[in-house]
Amino acid sequence: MTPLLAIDRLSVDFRSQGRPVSAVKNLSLSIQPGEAVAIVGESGSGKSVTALSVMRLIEREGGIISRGAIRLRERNEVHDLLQLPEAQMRRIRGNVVSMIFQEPMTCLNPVMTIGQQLAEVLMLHEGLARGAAYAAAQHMLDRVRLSDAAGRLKQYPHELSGGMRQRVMIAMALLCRPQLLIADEPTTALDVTVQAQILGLIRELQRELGMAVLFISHDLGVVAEVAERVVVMRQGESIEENASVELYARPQQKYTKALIAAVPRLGAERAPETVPDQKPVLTVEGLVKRFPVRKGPLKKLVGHVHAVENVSFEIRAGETLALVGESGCGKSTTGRALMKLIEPTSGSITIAGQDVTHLPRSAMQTVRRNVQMIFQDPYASLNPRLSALDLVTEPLIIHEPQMTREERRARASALLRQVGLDDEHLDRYPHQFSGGQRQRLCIARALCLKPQLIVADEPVSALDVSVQAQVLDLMRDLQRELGLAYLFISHDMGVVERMSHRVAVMYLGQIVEIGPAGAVLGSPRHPYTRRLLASVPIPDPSRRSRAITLDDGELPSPVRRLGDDPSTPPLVPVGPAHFVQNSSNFSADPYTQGSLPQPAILTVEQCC
Amino acid sequence: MTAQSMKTLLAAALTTTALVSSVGAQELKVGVQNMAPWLDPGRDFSNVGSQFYFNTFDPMIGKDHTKVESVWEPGLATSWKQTSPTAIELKIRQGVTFHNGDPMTVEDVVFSLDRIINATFPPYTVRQRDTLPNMAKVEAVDAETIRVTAKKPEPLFETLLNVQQTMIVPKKYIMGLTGDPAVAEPSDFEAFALKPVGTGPYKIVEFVPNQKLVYERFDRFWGAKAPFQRVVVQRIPELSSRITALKNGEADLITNVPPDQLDIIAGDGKLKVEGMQTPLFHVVIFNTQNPKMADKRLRQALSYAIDRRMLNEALWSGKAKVPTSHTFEQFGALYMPELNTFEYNPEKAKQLLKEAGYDGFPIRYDIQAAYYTNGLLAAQAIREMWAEVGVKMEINVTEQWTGSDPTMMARGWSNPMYFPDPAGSFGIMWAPTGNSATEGRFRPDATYAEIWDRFRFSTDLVARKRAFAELMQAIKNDPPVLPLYQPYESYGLKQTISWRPLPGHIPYVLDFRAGRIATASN
Amino acid sequence: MPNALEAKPLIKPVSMITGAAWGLLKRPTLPSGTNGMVVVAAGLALLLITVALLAPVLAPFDPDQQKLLARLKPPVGFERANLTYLLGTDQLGRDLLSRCLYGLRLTLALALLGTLVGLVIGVGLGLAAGLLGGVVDAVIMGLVDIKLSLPFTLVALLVIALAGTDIAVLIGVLGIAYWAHFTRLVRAQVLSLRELPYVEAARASGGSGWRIATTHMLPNIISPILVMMSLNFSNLILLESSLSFLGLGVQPPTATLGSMVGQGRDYMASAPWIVAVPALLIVLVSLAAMLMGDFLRDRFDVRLRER
Amino acid sequence: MVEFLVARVLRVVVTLWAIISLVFIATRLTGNPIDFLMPEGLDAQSRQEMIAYWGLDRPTLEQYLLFWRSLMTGDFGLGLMERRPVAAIFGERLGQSASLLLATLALTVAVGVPAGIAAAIWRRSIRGTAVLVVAFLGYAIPNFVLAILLVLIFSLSLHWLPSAGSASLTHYVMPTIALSAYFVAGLTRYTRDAMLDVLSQDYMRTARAKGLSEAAVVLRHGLRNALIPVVTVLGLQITTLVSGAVVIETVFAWHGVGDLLVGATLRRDYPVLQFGVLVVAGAVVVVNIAVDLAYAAIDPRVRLAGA
Repeated sequence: MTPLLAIDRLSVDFRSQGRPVSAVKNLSLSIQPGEAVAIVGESGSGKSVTALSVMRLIEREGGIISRGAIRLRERNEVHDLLQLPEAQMRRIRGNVVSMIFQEPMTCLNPVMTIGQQLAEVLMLHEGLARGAAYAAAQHMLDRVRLSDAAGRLKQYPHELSGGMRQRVMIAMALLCRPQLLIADEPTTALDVTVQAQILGLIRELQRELGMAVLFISHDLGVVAEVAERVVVMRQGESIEENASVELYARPQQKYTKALIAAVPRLGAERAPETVPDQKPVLTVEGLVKRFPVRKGPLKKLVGHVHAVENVSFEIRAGETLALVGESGCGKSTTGRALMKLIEPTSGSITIAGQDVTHLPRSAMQTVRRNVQMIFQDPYASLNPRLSALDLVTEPLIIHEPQMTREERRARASALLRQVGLDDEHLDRYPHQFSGGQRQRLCIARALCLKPQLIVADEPVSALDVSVQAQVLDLMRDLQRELGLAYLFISHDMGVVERMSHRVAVMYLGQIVEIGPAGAVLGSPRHPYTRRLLASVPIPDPSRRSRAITLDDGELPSPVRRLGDDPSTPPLVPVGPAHFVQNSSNFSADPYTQGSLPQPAILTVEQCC
Repeated sequence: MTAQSMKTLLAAALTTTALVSSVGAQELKVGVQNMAPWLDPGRDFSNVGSQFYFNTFDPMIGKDHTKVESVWEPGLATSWKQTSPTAIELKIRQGVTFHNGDPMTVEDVVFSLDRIINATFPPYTVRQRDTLPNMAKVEAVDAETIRVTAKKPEPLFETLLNVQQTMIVPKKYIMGLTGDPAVAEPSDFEAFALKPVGTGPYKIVEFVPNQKLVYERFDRFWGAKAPFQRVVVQRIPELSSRITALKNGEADLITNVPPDQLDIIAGDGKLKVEGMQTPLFHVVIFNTQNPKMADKRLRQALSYAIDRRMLNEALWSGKAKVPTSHTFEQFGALYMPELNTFEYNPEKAKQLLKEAGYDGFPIRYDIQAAYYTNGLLAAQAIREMWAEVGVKMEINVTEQWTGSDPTMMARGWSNPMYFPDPAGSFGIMWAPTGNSATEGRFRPDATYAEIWDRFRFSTDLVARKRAFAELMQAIKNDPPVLPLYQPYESYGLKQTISWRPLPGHIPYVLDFRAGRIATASN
Repeated sequence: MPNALEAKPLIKPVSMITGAAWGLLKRPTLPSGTNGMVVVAAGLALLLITVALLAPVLAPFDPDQQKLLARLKPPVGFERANLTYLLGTDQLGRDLLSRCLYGLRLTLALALLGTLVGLVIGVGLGLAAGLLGGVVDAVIMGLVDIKLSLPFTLVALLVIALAGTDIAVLIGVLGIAYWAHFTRLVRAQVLSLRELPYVEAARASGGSGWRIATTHMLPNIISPILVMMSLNFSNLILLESSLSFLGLGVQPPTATLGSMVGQGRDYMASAPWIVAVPALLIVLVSLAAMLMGDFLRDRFDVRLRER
Repeated sequence: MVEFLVARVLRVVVTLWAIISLVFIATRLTGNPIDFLMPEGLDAQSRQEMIAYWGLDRPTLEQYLLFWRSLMTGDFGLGLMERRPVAAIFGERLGQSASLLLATLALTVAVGVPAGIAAAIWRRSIRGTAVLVVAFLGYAIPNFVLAILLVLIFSLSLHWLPSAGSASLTHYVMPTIALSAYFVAGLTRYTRDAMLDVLSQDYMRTARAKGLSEAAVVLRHGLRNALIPVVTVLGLQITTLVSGAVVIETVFAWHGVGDLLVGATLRRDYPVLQFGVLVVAGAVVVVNIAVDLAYAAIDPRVRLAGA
């Protein structure tokens, strides 16, 4: 049978400082009608370049298709897409082949309504009249199970959540019933529960519509959920291709094996054993953080964002407590409040035996020696104008100003070695480091003052899986060596499992379940924890058949009217050191009454 | 944009079909450098306003303006006779109509003169002080006759009843403009200055302060009818634009063309240049009361140091007139070029400076940026000339009148001839009661005042001449002023228009009356 | 191996500082293909500065020295030209070449000093507004509102009326022309930088407000400031000539490019050379300034250097 | 929306109050109007009488309070020079100024936006550079030089266009061009940068992936997004526009507000100046509110909040 799409010895180059750099080398790949094929690889492997080459959009990004052919079968005709004139190509895009992208936040035009953006496709390719196009668009939104499809048509992208936008993207891609859907990391930017919803949706629609899917991902777990065949790419080349069940079971290449090994497997790896009882390094009691919501010319207070609501926990030396939850659940706010980057509304924070809740800025100096922080984005958390030396030793400059530059240099070089970098890196600037190296720099900076506790806010989520593993290993090694305590904030259950002794699950600003990692992840008791865990993709295609029974609901808003404070049911013990919140609070939806629209953002910021 | 202005705009767009229209004999388009902010001959003293009054207003006593010296003619008075050294009686012309249709009566004449002579409205008071301080009262003798009485013997009755400030305005119209129609309130005079009405050959049909003035022929004018149906006077402040407007046919006549630009106009076959040494001096004045300027030898030296012939050659292409004294040809018998009040002598200047012990302190020279043609250039040239004799000058460009500022040292100014007598030029500025003295930069002594009185109020011409020569000697001896030159005022106009400035007028008058302007038949 | 897609995150911190202010800064961006133009501009700027500095050496005459009988001589090559005066003479018989040289020098100095005055005021207030917030911010932004609602010509007129027409006053006037632009820029930058993880990281390390402002913020807003300075510089050159047009510039006989053009404009039809050369110099200077601003940004922006 | 307007108006009132008070005080510190309105000089007694007649002999504070009281009753006083209500003086000129400014704005947008888009799309080709260079030139020439140049070319030499006044549509051509040049240049650059920013956005790729033609991608998806910063910039140009208009109005004998304001400042015509500042600041405010509304209309993400 002729394949629907056949990529034949494709090579794509980019020009970097005058030299061509190949992004895709000699890639061959074919997709049968109705088949789901995945390309897996880390960033820079050329997977996205391949996808954009099929759409012939890569030239716009500066790519040069230097060789090869991409043959697409349309009914009985076979076109070489690389030879097709632009006008013909436009007919194919969005019609025969359509594509969805990674960032649903930025892929929809912010100033056009959903309806306009959908109807446009139908009016273009099917020549529908406006009314008909809108009707068809509404139908398609129903199809992707977006609630209130009619209303959505009039909304703008920013009024929808990430998951809803990705549904819109999918609807947009499917409007003309394409033969092939290219999905480029469609769930990477989404929360895990939403990811599960979207993956389910794609699978289901593929079946219903009988279309082929080219699925592109860095995440073997995600791929396992959808693809029948997997192509592994590395540095622009396809290094291994196989049916997915086969590939996961018997990877041939070392690199593939490494990739598979790097994927956290929930339940596969034993949580690290608990550490012997130590003094608590950090104790948090009833922490509350609310952000005021103001309206009107007089900035009247009308409500609060209840970001953190009555949170209590403690961390002992040498222990890792993971704070997990989806975006907006308050986990990062908790971390920032501990660092006193924001002032807590109430509650108490005790670090190394000292109550720091109301400590003035000046008095925080000594406390800060004991607690340091690592941020999510290693690109943005390093001042681009300071050298590695200055970056790593910045806390020293602040806390030990008497130190000479030579002493600092010696210290910095020791620190760099500790995190696996060399002296030669000392005088480099952040942009000269890779992502993983930068995160190592951040860790070195955090270690600089020999703190007892490090708050790590999504420290690896911006990194490739293989790099993730290295950084996590480093963090664990350092913990063992230095007896560090971590507050590990993450949305990634696999990573959490690998890192933490104990896990706290946050939902709408509250801890709904807390306990030893094995217990919480192995036998979750709170329905939200269960839902979270059920959503985690499993890197084993053979287990894909498990039904995902998630609804298409959205997270409620943490914004509440003045005086309408949420209740915080107590945590009750369900096992050794394992506590769960009364779940009646979860199933009932307490927010329909008290919900407010998102705080009116101060808009129209005047610029020069 | 309002609907109204939109409409205007569209209408304008539709009506303007030809950009470069030819001169219709019916309409004259004039481009001036400045337009007056208001128009009332009685209170106006400025170089800007004086351009416009003669077309719209008449004085009691007329004048043959083609003549340099004063030749009186009947105006709104058909005849007059001095009944005593302090009184004159005038017969008013019958059948004269104001532009608003009111007949001119003796009431109007008395009102017009009285509003200045016995002024209560401050802007008129000003003119009473500088122009008519000797007038005591004006009264109607009968329905056709008025009598003007002076305080002291008045040799200049005719002259003063010819000046712009005594032009005749309608009483009833003015009093009825605002408030009580039976009383002349200040607001009446203010309103009149925006809607002026006179008896002259052109009535003003549109006046946009500071911008535009439209005259229309007044068909019931008592004298020869105006040659143009319409005269549109438009302000075009920028020189390049004004010249371009002329060359482009947007204007038929333009004013204030500096000598350097004459070639551009003269070089165009369709255009020509007319000009005249205007009866006005560009002067340098000193603050004799500023301690730094107190030494009269210093001021003498500064005067001797200026090579006015050179200034004339360089800035006026030799067309301006360098005077020897503060005197104009228009004074007739009182024109005294033989006086040698001001001269160039750098050696003498250096010597005087040495005597005065000038130590090199800088002398501030105030000048307006563009008020006087070539004013700023002259200031810079004078700066060099003073530098030649060792005096340092700092130019201070300012729009502010610094004549009453005690820190003023030297300043560029002008002394126009307001009426053709030394009293109407030198006198206005330098009389013991004139503004130079009252503003405190010029302190004439008792002797000066005595000479002044002899000059001003003698009815004997010879006595007046002698007194004026004495005044000039006093000025030479302790100079508060130095006339630079009589500028050559140039106008650009179409070849087809015959018009030129007349020597009998005060400076800047645009005389478009019958016989004074004509278009060739094309 | 960096390729275009992988290189993308490198630009992330930049795009995070989006916001209108940053957008504004990026304004003078030139396409990468115009590097040649930037080189030309740099050369031009260097040449102009050198010539300006060497004015006393290069100028054949005292720029204020008049020769009233040699007025309005055209440049060499034209009829009536006098070989002594290469570029001819002006309305007072002053050597135009000498006046252009000295005028260029003073113009550059005025624009530079004016820019610096604006920079100091603007950056100071911007930092204060952005870092201190609250009432200080409200008051400063109120001042900015006032500044931006008043036509600058009027402000200049009033200041000159109040303080005189000294060169120092003129520099002040030029300085207050654009301070508000710096203030808004810096404030917007501070506000967006404040949210950046690395600033947050510095705060987490216990860095003081001063240290954060000087170490982490200022260096990162230098390039936008440089770009704005260059824009400002060329704007000030034009502003100086506008003031001269209104008779408010430097006092005669001192020459600046603006005053030469402003006072020579009446001769544009009859003796165009009086205006042509200084006007051309104004165009060149402001062009060079704008292009140089771009060049400087590329040069100093560490992030952009190796891309 | 209502909240937004209320908050805005509150801020505006404070700003206007501050501006007027500043101007009031500044003008009174810079000399007596009589010395500017009567350049021929006055005898001392008359001077006092005139000052009294104009009400300028009263204590400044009294004048200030009186000014506000009459302002409340809608009486803005009489212009000292023209001796008529300032509202009438402005009434005569506002239409003229507004129509010139609107024409300029229209031309600026009509040329600047397409030029900016073209420069963005052609960023890698010589055409894009050419567009920018032309824009730069418009930016770098002092506007009165450009204005006089236009007059000399199109009126003096070619006789195509009238040089002075505002009687017909053809009178608008040169002033509009001369006034626009600077702003076209600015807008071209802003639009280009905004467009470049937009061109690299993900949603543009989405639009292409739908199969839209390049024109549809750029115009339908790109333009509206690019307009967001452009509109802001336009709003900020309004005071600069008024300042620029001063010069243009002089050259083209345009009976506008700019000319009036400069005259009033030069002559210390307090009532005219005060009212004029109020009018301009008010216009700036209105324009800024309009810009914000336009902003909100263009960008649905923007919600008009009381700020």
